[in-house]
Formats: sequence, C-alpha cells, structure tokens
Amino acid sequence: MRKELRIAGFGGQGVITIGLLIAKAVGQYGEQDVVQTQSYGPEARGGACKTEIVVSDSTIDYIKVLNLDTLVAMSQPAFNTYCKDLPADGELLIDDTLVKDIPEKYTNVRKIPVTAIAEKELGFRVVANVVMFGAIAKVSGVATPEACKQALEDTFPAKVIKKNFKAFDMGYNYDFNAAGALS
Amino acid sequence: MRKELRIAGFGGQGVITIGLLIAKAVGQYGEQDVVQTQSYGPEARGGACKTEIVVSDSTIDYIKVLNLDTLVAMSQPAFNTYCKDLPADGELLIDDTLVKDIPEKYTNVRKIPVTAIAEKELGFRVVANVVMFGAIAKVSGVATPEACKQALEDTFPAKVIKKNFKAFDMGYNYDFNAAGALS
Amino acid sequence: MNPLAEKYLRKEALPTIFCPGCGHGSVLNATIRMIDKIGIEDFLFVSGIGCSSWLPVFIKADVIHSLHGRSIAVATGLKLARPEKKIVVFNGDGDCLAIGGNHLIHAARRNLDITVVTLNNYIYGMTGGQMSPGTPTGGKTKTSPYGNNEKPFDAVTLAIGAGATFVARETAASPVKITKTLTKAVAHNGFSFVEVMSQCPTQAGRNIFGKAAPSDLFNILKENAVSKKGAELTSSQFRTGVLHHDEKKTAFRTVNELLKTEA
Amino acid sequence: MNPLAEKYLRKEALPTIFCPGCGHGSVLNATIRMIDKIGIEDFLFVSGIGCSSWLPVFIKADVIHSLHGRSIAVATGLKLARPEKKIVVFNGDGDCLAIGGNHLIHAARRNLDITVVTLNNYIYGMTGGQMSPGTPTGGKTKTSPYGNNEKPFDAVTLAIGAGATFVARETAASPVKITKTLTKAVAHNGFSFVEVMSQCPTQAGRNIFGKAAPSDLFNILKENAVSKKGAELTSSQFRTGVLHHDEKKTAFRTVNELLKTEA
Amino acid sequence: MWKIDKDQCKGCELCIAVCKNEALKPGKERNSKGYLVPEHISKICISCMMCDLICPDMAITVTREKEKCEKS
Amino acid sequence: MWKIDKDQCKGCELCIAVCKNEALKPGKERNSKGYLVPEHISKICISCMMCDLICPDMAITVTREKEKCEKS
Amino acid sequence: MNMQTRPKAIVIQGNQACVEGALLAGCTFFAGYPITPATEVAEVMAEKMPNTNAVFIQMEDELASMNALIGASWGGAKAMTATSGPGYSLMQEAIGYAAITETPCVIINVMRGGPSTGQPTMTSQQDVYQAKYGSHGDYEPIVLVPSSAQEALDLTIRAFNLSEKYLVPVSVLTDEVVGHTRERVVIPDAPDVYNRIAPPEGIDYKPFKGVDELGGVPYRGGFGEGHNICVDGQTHDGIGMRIGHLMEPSGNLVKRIMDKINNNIDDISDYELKCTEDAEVIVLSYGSTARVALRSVIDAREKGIKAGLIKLKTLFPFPDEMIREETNKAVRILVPECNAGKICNEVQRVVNIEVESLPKFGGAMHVPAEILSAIERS
Amino acid sequence: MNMQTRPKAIVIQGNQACVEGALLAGCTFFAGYPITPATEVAEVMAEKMPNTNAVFIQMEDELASMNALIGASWGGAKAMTATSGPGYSLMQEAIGYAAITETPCVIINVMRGGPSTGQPTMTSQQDVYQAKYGSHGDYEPIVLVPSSAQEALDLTIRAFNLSEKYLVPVSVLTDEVVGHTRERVVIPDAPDVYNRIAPPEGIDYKPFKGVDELGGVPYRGGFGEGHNICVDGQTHDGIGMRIGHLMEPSGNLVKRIMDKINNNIDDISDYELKCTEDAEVIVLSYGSTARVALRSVIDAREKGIKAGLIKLKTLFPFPDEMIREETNKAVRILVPECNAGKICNEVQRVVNIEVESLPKFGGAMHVPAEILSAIERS
Ligand SMILES: Cc1ncc(C[n+]2csc(CCOP(=O)(O)OP(=O)(O)O)c2C)c(N)n1
Ligand SMILES: Cc1ncc(C[n+]2csc(CCOP(=O)(O)OP(=O)(O)O)c2C)c(N)n1
Ligand code: SF4
Ligand code: SF4
Ligand code: SF4
Ligand code: SF4
Ligand code: SF4
Ligand code: SF4
Ligand SMILES: [Mg+2]
Ligand SMILES: [Mg+2]
Repeated sequence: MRKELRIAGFGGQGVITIGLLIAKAVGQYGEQDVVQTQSYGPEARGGACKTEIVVSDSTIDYIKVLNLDTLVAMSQPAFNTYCKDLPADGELLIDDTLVKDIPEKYTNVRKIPVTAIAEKELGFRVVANVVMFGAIAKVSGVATPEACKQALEDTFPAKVIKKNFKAFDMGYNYDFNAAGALS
Repeated sequence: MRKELRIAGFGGQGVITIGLLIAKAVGQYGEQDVVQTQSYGPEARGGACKTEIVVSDSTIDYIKVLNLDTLVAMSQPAFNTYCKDLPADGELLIDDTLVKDIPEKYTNVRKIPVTAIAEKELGFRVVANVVMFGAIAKVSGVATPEACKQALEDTFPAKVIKKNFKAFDMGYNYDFNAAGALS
Repeated sequence: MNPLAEKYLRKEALPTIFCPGCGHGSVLNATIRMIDKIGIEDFLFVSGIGCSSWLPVFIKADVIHSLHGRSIAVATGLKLARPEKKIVVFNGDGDCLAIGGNHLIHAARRNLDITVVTLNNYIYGMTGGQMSPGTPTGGKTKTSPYGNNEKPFDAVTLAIGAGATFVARETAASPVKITKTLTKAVAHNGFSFVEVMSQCPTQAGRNIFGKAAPSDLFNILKENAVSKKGAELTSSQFRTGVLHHDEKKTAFRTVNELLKTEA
Repeated sequence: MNPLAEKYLRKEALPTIFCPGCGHGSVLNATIRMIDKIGIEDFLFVSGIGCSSWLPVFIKADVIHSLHGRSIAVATGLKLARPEKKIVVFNGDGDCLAIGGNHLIHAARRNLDITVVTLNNYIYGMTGGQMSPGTPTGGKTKTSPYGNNEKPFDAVTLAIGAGATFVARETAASPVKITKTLTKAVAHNGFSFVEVMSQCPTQAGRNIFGKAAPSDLFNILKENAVSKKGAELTSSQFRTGVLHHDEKKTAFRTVNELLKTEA
Repeated sequence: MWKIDKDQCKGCELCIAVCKNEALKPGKERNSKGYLVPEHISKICISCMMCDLICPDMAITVTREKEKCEKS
Repeated sequence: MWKIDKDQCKGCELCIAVCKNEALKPGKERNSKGYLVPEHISKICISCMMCDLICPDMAITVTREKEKCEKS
Repeated sequence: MNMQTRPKAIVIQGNQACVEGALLAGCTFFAGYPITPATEVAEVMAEKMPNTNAVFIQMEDELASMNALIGASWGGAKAMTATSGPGYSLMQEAIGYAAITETPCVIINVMRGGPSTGQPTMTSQQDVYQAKYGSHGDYEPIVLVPSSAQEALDLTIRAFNLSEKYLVPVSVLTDEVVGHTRERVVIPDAPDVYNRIAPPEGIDYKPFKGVDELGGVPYRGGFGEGHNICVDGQTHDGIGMRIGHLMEPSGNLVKRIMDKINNNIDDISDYELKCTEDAEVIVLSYGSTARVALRSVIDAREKGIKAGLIKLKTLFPFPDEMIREETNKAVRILVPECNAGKICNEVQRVVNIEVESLPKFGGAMHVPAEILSAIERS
Repeated sequence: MNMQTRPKAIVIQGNQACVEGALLAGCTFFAGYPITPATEVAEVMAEKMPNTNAVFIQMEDELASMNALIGASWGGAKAMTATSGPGYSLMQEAIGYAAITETPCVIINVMRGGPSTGQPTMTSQQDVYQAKYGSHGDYEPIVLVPSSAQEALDLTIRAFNLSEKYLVPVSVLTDEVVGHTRERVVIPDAPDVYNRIAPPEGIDYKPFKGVDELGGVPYRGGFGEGHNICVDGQTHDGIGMRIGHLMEPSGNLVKRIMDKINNNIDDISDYELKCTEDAEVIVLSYGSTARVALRSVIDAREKGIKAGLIKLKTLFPFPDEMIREETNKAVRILVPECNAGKICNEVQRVVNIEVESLPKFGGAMHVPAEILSAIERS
C-alpha cells in the first residue's frame, strides 16, 4: 500500500519541517518505508513551497508523486498552485485561517485553523505547522502519535519540546466534525 | 624519391637552425616537399640535440625517419647517441674538429672541420653551423645554392647576411678530396 | 515604479530575486542613479555568480552574467575588445574574494581601466549562508557552525597591495555616497575597486548577527562604518570613503596602443 | 660532491635540471644549509611546476611536486593532515604569482603556518622565456617582444596586503642571507613568505637583461637589492631583508583545536 | 510628492528605518504578494527622498523641487 | 681545504665571481659533460667559503676551522 | 523489506548519508567549496568533523579543494570533497594528477542540470562521461552511482575502500534527487574498511612500482616515515623520478595505472539484476533513474511483458562482459538516463542489437509511464 | 604534389600555421597562458598581433584566458586561445559556458602526453574525449583534428568559420608533432571567411532564439547596439532571462544547442577517403597518426592488400552515417591512435563488426610498420 501526501504553503510556515517530521515518524520510529522530497530553489524565496511524502509498506522505488492521496494546503496561493493533480475525492486538509477558496468539486475536505490555533490557543504562530502535523497524523494514519512525538523530540531542542507536544496534540485531537469541517 | 637527413650536435651549436635552413631552402625556395622535426625537451638543456629532415619529390606522409640516408654529426656524444640507425654505407658527414672517433664499418664518411673553419677562417665560431649547412647542401644535393642563400636571407638579419653567405660558401665549396677526407 | 527604475531596469526580470531588505537592492538603486548621471550608452556590465552578481541582470543594458569567480577575467576580455566602453563589474565577497581572488589582483596589477564593485555581505548568500572570506572571525555560518576559525580579508588592503589605483568602501546604508563614489570610480582612468558592505537579512543576518530585520542590520553597517580619517577602529569596524587614489600610475594599455604612441 | 649535498640531495636526480649558473641552484644550496641546522626529519616539501618548482625534488625528503599554481593549496591539505611538520613550499614567480595567486593570498589570509619560498627570476623559465607577473615593465620576453606593457607585482606588498605575518625578500646572490631568512621564516608561527630574486641566465638573462653570463646577472641582482631601511629606490631596485613580521596575529587553527582549547 | 508602487514593495521597512521624520510607519495592508506595505503620512513628510534612495525595490518615488543630499 | 667535484660542475663561473681573492679563475679543462671547470689557486685562497655557498651545483667543498659569515 | 524485523534506521538526505558513509569509512579530511545542490555535504561535515579527529576546511575554490585533498591524502588522511558540475569541471586537472600519482581520494558530485550554470536546483545525470573523460590524458577513474540515500551511504564507504585499495581517485555521482531526498538509511555498525597497504618491512620499497600480489597497485608508505617519496604528476619511474622524455617507461606507467583498474573489473563492479534471466526487454539504468526504471519494469511484468532491469552501481570501469552476458537473450535494450543519452553509447559499443536511448532533458526525472510505454512499444 | 607548378609556400611549424590561419580568418583577440608544446602559438601571436588591429594578452592563467575569450567575443572580437592538456582541463568550465551562451570562440589544444603533467614534450592524442565531454552537462562542441601544418592553418580558419556560423566553441586538437614540425604551408590569398549574422532590421530580436533559416542558430547582435543582451550561463529563454527552475523550456534550450550541431553534421563534417571503395581492411585515423596510417595503407596496397583509409578532419560531431556507409563492405576496421584507445569506441558504437584498436602509449607516434603488420594480420 502506497500513500502519497503533499503539503504546500509559503516560505516561513515550516512546511518542509512537517515533511521532515512525518518522514521521521514513519521511517525512523514507525513501521513503513518513507521518502520525503521538497521543492527547492527560487520558489524557496517567498512564494509557494511544498514537500511531498510517499509512505509504503514495501520498499519505495519511484520517489515522486504518482497518485496523490492527500493534499495539505496552508496558504491559498499554494493551494491554487499545487491542487492540480488531486482527484476530486482526494483527501484535502486545509488551514482555513488562510485557505478560504476551495472549488466545490472536492468532496473530501477537512478544515483546521492551525494558524489561529497556534496564535490564539498556543500563543506562538510558529507552531502552526506542528498543529498541522498532528492533524495529518490523525487524518492520514501514516504514523502513530508515539512515533510522531519521537520525531518531534529528535527534531526540536528539549527546551521547546513541551510546547510542541501540546501543539501536536491540539492537531491530533482536533474534532473536525465538531467544527463542522467535513464537507 | 625520399631522402632522410639527421643533424646532431650539442645545444648551442645551432643544429636546429641548420634543419630550419635546409627545410626553407627545400620547401620555400626549392622544388620538393620537406618536413623538419627536432628533439625537444630536456635534451635541449645541454647534452645531445638533433634535427631530422625528410625531403621528397612527392607529398610526405610519414614525417619521421624510416631509412636514414645521411647523418651529420657535430659532436662526439651526439654521434654516439644518434648513429645507431645509419647503415654502414650511409652518408656520414662530420665536423672533425669535434668528432674524432668513427667506427670503421662506416664506408662513406666525409670530414669537414667546420668549427675550426668558423673560428680560424671566419673569426666567428657561431657560424660553424652555416658552414656545415653549405657542406650538407653540396653533399646531399637537396637544394640549390641559390635556394640555400634565399633561406639564409629569410632567416638572418640583413646586417649579418654577408658573413653567412661567406660561411655557406666555405662549406659548399669545401674540397673533401683535397683534404683527403673521403675514406 | 520609480521612474528611474522604469527607465533603466529590465521589466521582464522584476521583481529582483533579492530577499526583502537585501542591501544589494539598495546598491542597484544607487547604481542606476550613477548611470543616469553619466549615460547608459557608455556602459557594459559583467558579473559572476551569487545574489550580488544578479544586480546588473536587472539593468536594461548589455550584460554578461558570467561564471562564479570569473567576472573580472571576462571583463578583461570585454574591455580589450571594447576599450571605448566603461566596464563595470558587480560581484560578491565570495565571487570576487574567494574563488575570484586571482583575477582581482591581476586586474589591479595591470591597472586595467575597469570598475569592480564588490558587494560584501559577509557570507555566501546565494548558496544559503556559508562562510566567505568576508565572514568575521567567530561568525557562525552553515559551514562554520562553531564560529569562523579564519580571518577575513580586508578587501581594500588587498586591492591596494595588488596595485589598484582607486580603492573605496561604502555601505548599502548610504546610497548617496555609493552613487558619488561609483561616479568617481567610473571616471578614474585605471583599475577602480569599490567594496560595498551590504546587509543580507536572510543569511548573514540570521546566522552571523542573530538578527533578521533589515533595519537592524542596516544599523549595524552604519555603526561600523568609519569615515573619519585616522580614527581608531574596533574589530568589527571598517573605514569608508575613497581610501586610495593614485592618478599618476598609467592605466593598462595594449601593446598596439603603445606602438602607435611611439610611432 | 659537497658533503651536505651528499647527505641531503637525491643522488638519482642529479645533476639538477637547472642550467649552468641558474640562481635556483644557489637557493637549493642555501636551503639545505637551513635544513641542516633544523633537522630534515621536521620537513615536508611541496612545489608547483616550473624550473624553481624542481628545487625540492632534489632534496632527499618527502616531496609533492604538484601542479602548476597549486603548490600552496596542496600544502594546505598537507599541513592540516600533518600539523606537526614544517611544510615548505617552493615555487616561481609564474607558479605563485600568476596562476597560483589566489592560493597565495588565501594562505596568507588564513595565516596558515607554512613557509612559501618564491623564486622570482622575472620570467617563465621552464616554458622558454615568456613574461610573468615578475617581468619588469618594458622587459622583452617571448610573449612581450615589444617590451612588457604590464606592471609587475610587488610580491612583498601583495603578501602583506593579503595578511601574511612574516614577509621577506633576498636574492640568490646572497646565499648566507637566504639561509638565515629561511631559518627565521620556518621558525615563524604563521604564514611566512620569502621572495628570492634569482637569476635565469638562459631566459631572463638573454631576453630581458641582454646578458647571458650568470655573473653579470648576479651582479644586477646585487645592485638592485637595497637592504637599508627607508632608502629611496630606483624603478629596478627592491628592498631586501625581513620586511614584515607580526608575531601577534594568531596562526590558523582548525575548529577541532579551537574546540579543544575552549573545552 | 510621495508615491509608492505597492506591488513592487517587499515590506522590508528599510524606508521606515531611514525616514527621520517618522513619516512612514509599518503598514497593515498586504499587497498582491502578501507583503505589508508601509503607510505614509503626507503631512509630516519633508520630501527628503531618503526612502526613495534606499528602497531596494525602487517602489517609492519622491518628487520635489530642489535636490538635497544625504547627511548621515 | 678546497675541493671540487669536477663532474658536478656546470662551468657557470659564479664561484669565480664571488671569490674576492681571485683564488679562482676560468678553467681550460673540460669535464665529462663538456663544461670548463674553474681553476683554484690554493695559495691565495683564504677558505672564505663563498664559492662553496654560491655554487648552484654544490660542486665545491671548503673546509676550515672557524665559520665566518658573508659580508656583502 | 520486512517491516517487523527491519533494522534501525534514520531518515536523512542523501547528502547527509554521504557524510555518514565517509565518517564510517574513516574519512579524516574534507575540503570543499559550497555549491548547490551539494552544499549540505560540507555543512554536515562542518558540524560533525570538529568533534572527531577529522579536519574540515572550506577552501577558496574547487581547484584548491581538490588539490588540498592531494596534500592531505599524502599526509596520510582519507580525504573527500563534494561538489556539483561547475566545481567538478574545475577539479578535473587535479583529478588527473591524483590518477597519475595514485593518490587515493573521494569526490562526491551531486549532479545538477547543465551545461554551465545550467539548472542549479534541478537534477541530472549529465556528468557521467565527464567523470570518466573530464581530465586530459589517459587514465581510468572509478565512478560509482548511488540511487538512494542508503546507497549514497553504502557507496561512499565503498568509494573510500576502492580508493584505498586501488590508489585511485573515486567519484561518487549522486544527483539532486538522491542528494536532497530524505529516506530511511540503515547505518551499518562496523562496515568493512580497507586501508592503503604499507610496504612490508625490509623490501626495497618503490612507491610507484606496481605489486603483482596487489593487482598491479603499489604499496603505499606514508610521508615522514623515511621513504623520501617524490610525488610527481609527470610520468615517473618506480621511485618517482621523472621519465617524461622516455617513451617506453612512460607508456608502461600509464598502462599500469589503467590496467590496475581494468584488470580488476570483477572486484570493482557492482550492479543489481531484476528479472533479467528471461527478459526480452532489458532496461539498463543507474542512479536515481534506476528507481524509476525498476517501477516501470515491475509494471511491465504485471502486464505480462518479459522486462528486466540491469542497475549499475559501478558505472566505470564499465562492465562490458556482464552486460554482454546479461543481454545476450534480450531483443531490446532501453537505456533511460537524465541526460541527452550517454551511457546508451557505452552499451551500444558492447552489444550488437540496437540500443534504444531514452534521454531526459530539463532537470526532471522520467516518470514510470514514459519508460513503461517505451517497454511496451516494440 | 606537382613540384613544377606548386603554389608558393612557406616552411613553418604547425603552431605558427595556427596563427596564420587565425589571422586570415579574422581573429582579433588572443588570450593565453604559456604551456609546452603550445607556447609558440602565443609567441607568434604576441609578435604579429600588435601590428594589426588585433589584441594579444597573456592572462594570469588558463581560467582567465578562456573567460577573457568570452568577454572579448561578446565585445565583437573573434577570439582564440591556445593551450595543452593541463590548461585545457582548466578551461573546461568556461567552454561549457561558451556552449550554453552560444559564444563563438576557438581553442587550440596542442596535445601532449598525459595524464596530468605527464609527458610535456611528447605527443599524444589523449584529449579527444575530453574535447567532447570535458565540461559538465550536455553540450555539443565542434572538434577539428589537423594532421599537418597545412591543415593546422586550414582547419583553424575553418574553426573560426564554424564557430561564427554555429555560435559554438570550436576546439582544434593538434599535437606536439603537428605543432612543432616545420613543413611547407601554402597561405591562401583570401580564404572564405564567415561572420556571425546580425539580426535583420526590424525583427523582434531575441538573442537566444534559434532561427530556422540558420539551422537553429540565433542571430547575433553586438554589444552596445541597443539590444540590451543578457548573457547567462543558466538556462535562459530567448531574451536571456533565467529559466533554470522550469523544466520544459530548459530542456528545449539544451536540446536546441545540441541539435544545431547534430542536425548539421553534413555541413560540419570533413574527412578524406583513400582507397575505401573496394577496401576490405579499413584504417580509420585522424591527426598526425592519420599520416602514418596513410603510409601503411599505401604500403599494404603495394603488397596487394585491399586496404583503405578514412581520415577524419572533423572529429566531433562524429560522422556516424558516413562511417557506416564507407565501412559497410569492410571485413576489418583498424583504429590506430596515440592514446589508450578512444575513438575506436566511437567507431565500435557505429559499426557491427568488431573494431580493432591500435593504441599507442608513451608519447611516440606509431611507425608505419606497426599499422602495416596489423593490416596484414588477419
Ligand atoms: C564553480 C562554482 N562553485 C560554486 C558555485 C556555487 N555558488 C554560487 S553563488 C556562490 C557564492 C556567492 O557568494 P557571494 O559572491 O558572496 O554572493 P552573495 O550571494 O553573498 O551576494 C557559490 C559558492 C558555483 N556556481 N560555481
Ligand atoms: C596549467 C598549466 N599551465 C601552464 C603550464 C606550463 N608551465 C610550466 S612551468 C610554467 C611557468 C613557470 O614559471 P615560474 O613559476 O616563474 O618558474 P621558473 O621556470 O621561471 O623558475 C608554465 C607556464 C603548466 N604546466 N600547467
Ligand atoms: S540571501 Fe542574502 S544576499 Fe541573497 S538576496 Fe537574500 S538577503 Fe540578499
Ligand atoms: S631556464 Fe632559467 S630558471 Fe630555468 S633552469 Fe635555466 S636558468 Fe634556471
Ligand atoms: S523600502 Fe521599499 S520595499 Fe522596503 S518596505 Fe519600503 S517601499 Fe517596501
Ligand atoms: S521623503 Fe523623507 S520624510 Fe518623506 S517619507 Fe521619505 S524619508 Fe520620510
Ligand atoms: S659555481 Fe660551481 S658549477 Fe659554477 S663554475 Fe663554479 S664549481 Fe662549477
Ligand atoms: S674559499 Fe673563498 S677565497 Fe677560497 S676559492 Fe672559495 S671564494 Fe675564493
Ligand atoms: Mg556574499
Ligand atoms: Mg620564473
């Protein structure tokens, strides 16, 4: 079983870090093979930026996206640029603080205002990506929350780890239904 | 008809210049094709040094010596180093001021003391090579004296040309028999 | 857009690739004011590779955006082919002082009549923040994570030591001075070298100075610029202004010209 | 053979490739006297390509006869791998100042603890007498048949400008001074640069100075060497002696060493 | 006269830093590229041109009668 | 004591040039490589070592009791 | 992969995997110059080396870097650098010097789109022939081509081992995709490490004389051990003295440094075969493209096409014999590569049927469907 | 040669012949750095150029020389340099830049024995693949190989013409033998000279857009003529703006700069055939070796062996088709070359019978007897 995720946003949102965290959770602390790639180059200066993660229970040969399963969009322009190959019934996870405009054809949309959550409930806008990481873990099921937390510990300095755990939990435990996000 | 000459001596004797002069006399002012090569490199620093000239009435393909016709030796070590592929009946022309020791097997040896002639009769040791040039022209017949003089004019500045003509003539007109040089 | 930008910049290349608040942009701004004074028809531009080397690409003129480190060598050929033109080279502390050092000192030795403008931002910006011969000792960069163990060049001293006849330094925080100094440099008959200390918020800012706000870095430049002659310098300070100007040494002339003059 | 030659030279490589009366031979002579004082076990040698770069090949020691222009870069790697050794580089005005200029100025900037001995014979000897950054303006060579239209480097000024901490100049005509100066240079902790003006009878002699006798060229060197401090110089003269010595600037240290010291 | 081409602005705020008269302040409005464009307070602007000269993206145009030079 | 290894000599005559005592003079005899080896006049030699120090081919060996330095 | 018992792994980029491999192989010296997309190799080295007994230095350029490797290698270090196309071009002169002086060292080239500045942030496999022919003169370098982060680690170790064994510069050609992709990498506990072999005591040691028992490779004594080694880029005899003007011994030297590689192809070669036994269509590929090719071959097999894959991990010396044997029953041979078609020429040289080149321009990888449709077309 | 009516000639070295050719072709800029055995090219240039309107400069190294050519070429000059192996290696990065920016320039490489310092005073043909593959990335250089002083002159003129016509760096690979041998050279009165074609008035000029009528080559406007040309080594669009991050247009640029050469092979190729019509044994050779081969073929014919010679004067682009056609009746193909065997691989790639390589090591030329005995052996 091969699962393909793409996370897109703008430079500075920590999009690549999400990719890195997922890759570690899956490959280093989880049970499957994983490959993480990223767009690199001029795009990295402002503008849209993205990372792609392929997860599989067998060894991954082709590393790039073939059939996109999940798109995570953290900004409107990023969504517009990178939604093209997501099928209408593909899984779409958005930060609805910043992504407002989703064509109707998508039938499988989940919304979580990670930027708002980070700013308001956690007091640090920078952890929005970790909130999203939690949400992705939950929605995609590619890694256990334990593996995800190990990935967080491996990535961030000890002094900020608690805050990140909290952010992760807020995403992981987010109630999409309660928020009426499942369209 | 292909004719192959080799001129050998030590650095500073103007051996390469003889090669150049013959090549010009033949190729630039004469009637045949010509190719001149030279040993180049560490040997050029002191030690033995040589030039080879191939003359032919048809276009020359292979430029190096195949069957040496004439060896001109201007020093004993140069003779020793470069005599190897001269057949016993090959034409051997030596400066007998400096080359004293010629194995008996050579049957076709001509001797001309060009260094002595240059020093004593012309007063300039440096023109010994031009004396030899004259002798070669005569003995080998590869170029007319007129062509040789044009080559001299093309090579040396006008102010020293007379001296060189004279040196050339001394070589060209040298009476090998009179000197009892033909062994 | 500013009417000067309108007039002198290549619209299809805008916005510049420079990050927000990059000092290189201010130098571009100051440069086109110099060009405006002199007349753009007089110029040809050359640069190397690096953020700084993108500068002339935005100018509506003939430009060679050459190889990393080779801008001055390319400019040498261009100058000899087009002696009537003013050749201005833009490059960075990496391009000019690291990989390109040999061409710098030789153009200086020859006293070739070109102008080299080196934007020293203390770092390799383009490749993501590695140490350069402009990085201060102790400066943390991606390839000096424990602090730079090397000493930086004093580019001005180096250029003078190599034989440059017009040597100046300014900062990206003083655009009017840049315009003036560049005008003088371009007018100088011989090799002119202008080092412009420039802020790189993205790389040098974050890594070396621990500050990402352009204005903070801009203030650091101002604080470190010492234009008063003979003033004592702290280790982070540098002199600014025209620091060497020798009009007597003749500029490079080809053998052809020399033979003509003699004849 | 001289007993020192017997002891320190590689017999299978003799005679040297140097032409009769080449100054490089006298420098070799003076060098082994320096080695004799200090102990040959302490040394590793590196050179580039050129007649001058053949010098260490004749010494019975471990030697890298490297590529044209790259001797100092090779020496940098060697020094870092073998910090306990004294690394002495020999090269020529072409090898060090033309193609190798960038490595010279960077080793000087780093204040790397090696010694570079540049034999400046005003010309490219090995390739048969072309102009070099050591050729005086007006000097006739095979590639400047109408006289050199360029200005030579002052290698001493260049090295100082780049950050070298021990800079000296001697001539091949003063072997005792060479031995002494090399001894000091090798003892210096940091980058030491010694330019030795050397006669090249075969190429520079004939082409530039119109003289082929070694002793004539040797006398020219003596006449042009000015050891008196502050004395005025004619255009062909140069200063000799230890011209710059800064013992305060710390020598290059690897990050490893710095971290150890801090810990 | 002070003019800004909002879409050229990258929100670096260097103009704000050089304005000695505090005639510029951090903006709240984002341009098409998402940058916050500074706000200009015309009445205190003395048309000194510093912002025009420093802007790395040449987004600002200041027009005035007489040229004046940088003091710093 | 003054010694020369004739076969190392390249006949450059630098030794002659540095000998302030004229204890060396151009030779007439050629060595195996064809170079003219200088002649030494022992009785005027003061063993100053200059020739030994300058010889590019280290052909000369001067031995003496006390070391003395170059003056030039 | 059995996911239950799989070994412990970390998720890292190929560039970092090269560093891990190098340090495991005993690398003690790194000299480099930043360049996209290879810079992370230097960056990770700069972070890791100072805490070991290994030295990191950023040189003034790539010429200096490669030449510093030579100095360090003779100083006894195991030396490595990392670069991309433009820097690799600048290193070529010194790579030739390393070849003729038999100086072990490892060069990582993280390939990007060329020519020239080209496409600095995009992938390519355009430098494969440069790796073999980039320096002037006759020489025989070893070139390895990893296709994943794991192989980046494994082949970097192998590069050091081969370099030490054959006293030759070894290039590891990764690419932007291998270099920047994060993947699971298993760090071996104690991989086999090969070190240059010191001369046995008491022999008449000649540092540049091939030794039969070592496959024509010399013993390698260290500097400062009294060998008085003279390292020279000119042709030289067994003790390092120049012989550039002598034809036969010069020819023998050049022949020996080529033969020591070509006579040991079986030891140096490394490749993987997938379903080649009965394959009618053989895809030959290497590096990151080989993973795309593998997918296409699997897809083709699923469609019932007898496809097979030869994946080269050692690109040079080129395994002529192996390819001849493995393809002798094939009716078609396809060579997909991220360049205008280069290794297809090597294959064509070796086999008799017409080789089909599947070039790829523009800095992108093939997609599996492209190769699959080429397999299907017949 | 009819000795009676033969044209007036001078006797000069091949190195000088390159200079004569260059000046006849309109060379106005020379930048170089001395190196054996190419130095005479610079020396003669230094003597001759100052009396014309052409500029000579000795640069600080070969990197600088090649880059100065690029500047001068865009400044409107016809630019040339001359070097040998080590310098040629250093020039490779800039040669790639010239390729992607379509900068006309001519590089003379007087080949000597390699690798590295190798055999500075001896001949070789070891750099033939470097001339094609020495720079990183995909590009398609033109490489000419004269075999005599006369051809050194003729092919240097041709190099300038092809360079101007196809806007591409052209290498002329001579060797120590061609460079230093003095021979009769006929100086043509007014050879055909081709100059880069300026954009016609009034068109929407794009300096880097291929023009169909020019075989995919762009027009080339000059600097200072108001075109505002931006020359960039990154992949770029028709007006020179960077597109390194865009796959398709980048790929199209690289394809175009290769196609403009490969689609015009017939125009670029140059070769001579001797007795190939009925030949059973074909000797394919180039450069100075081709003259030895010619002698051997003539000798073989005299012995009644049906031998023939293909002598290449354009080495790259390689004339696949011509060789296939000319050898299709041959039973044996021999490729003598002064290297370990390089062009034999190109020939093998093209033909189906097994190609016999006659390598030559050590800096010497073949002797005719060697090739003859190879022809005789069967
Ligand atoms: C031969 C070569 N080596 C390395 C690089 C990679 N590279 C591109 S820009 C750059 C450094 C630029 O630094 P600098 O000149 O200071 O410019 P900045 O970006 O800081 O303005 C480097 C190392 C290259 N393009 N070519
Ligand atoms: C890359 C390269 N370029 C050029 C050469 C040719 N070359 C050999 S030695 C030399 C010049 C040597 O001059 P210098 O260093 O002054 O030494 P000298 O012979 O004068 O003592 C040159 C240009 C080379 N070997 N390699
Ligand atoms: S990385 Fe630094 S130098 Fe480069 S554009 Fe950004 S701020 Fe400027
Ligand atoms: S050419 Fe000059 S430098 Fe070289 S060995 Fe001869 S005299 Fe010495
Ligand atoms: S300086 Fe220019 S780019 Fe920066 S904020 Fe002001 S207007 Fe915008
Ligand atoms: S013109 Fe001067 S006063 Fe007005 S906004 Fe700009 S900097 Fe401020
Ligand atoms: S200095 Fe030495 S080589 Fe020269 S002549 Fe005297 S002994 Fe001979
Ligand atoms: S030792 Fe002194 S006095 Fe004696 S020969 Fe030598 S230089 Fe002359
Ligand atoms: Mg910089
Ligand atoms: Mg010199």
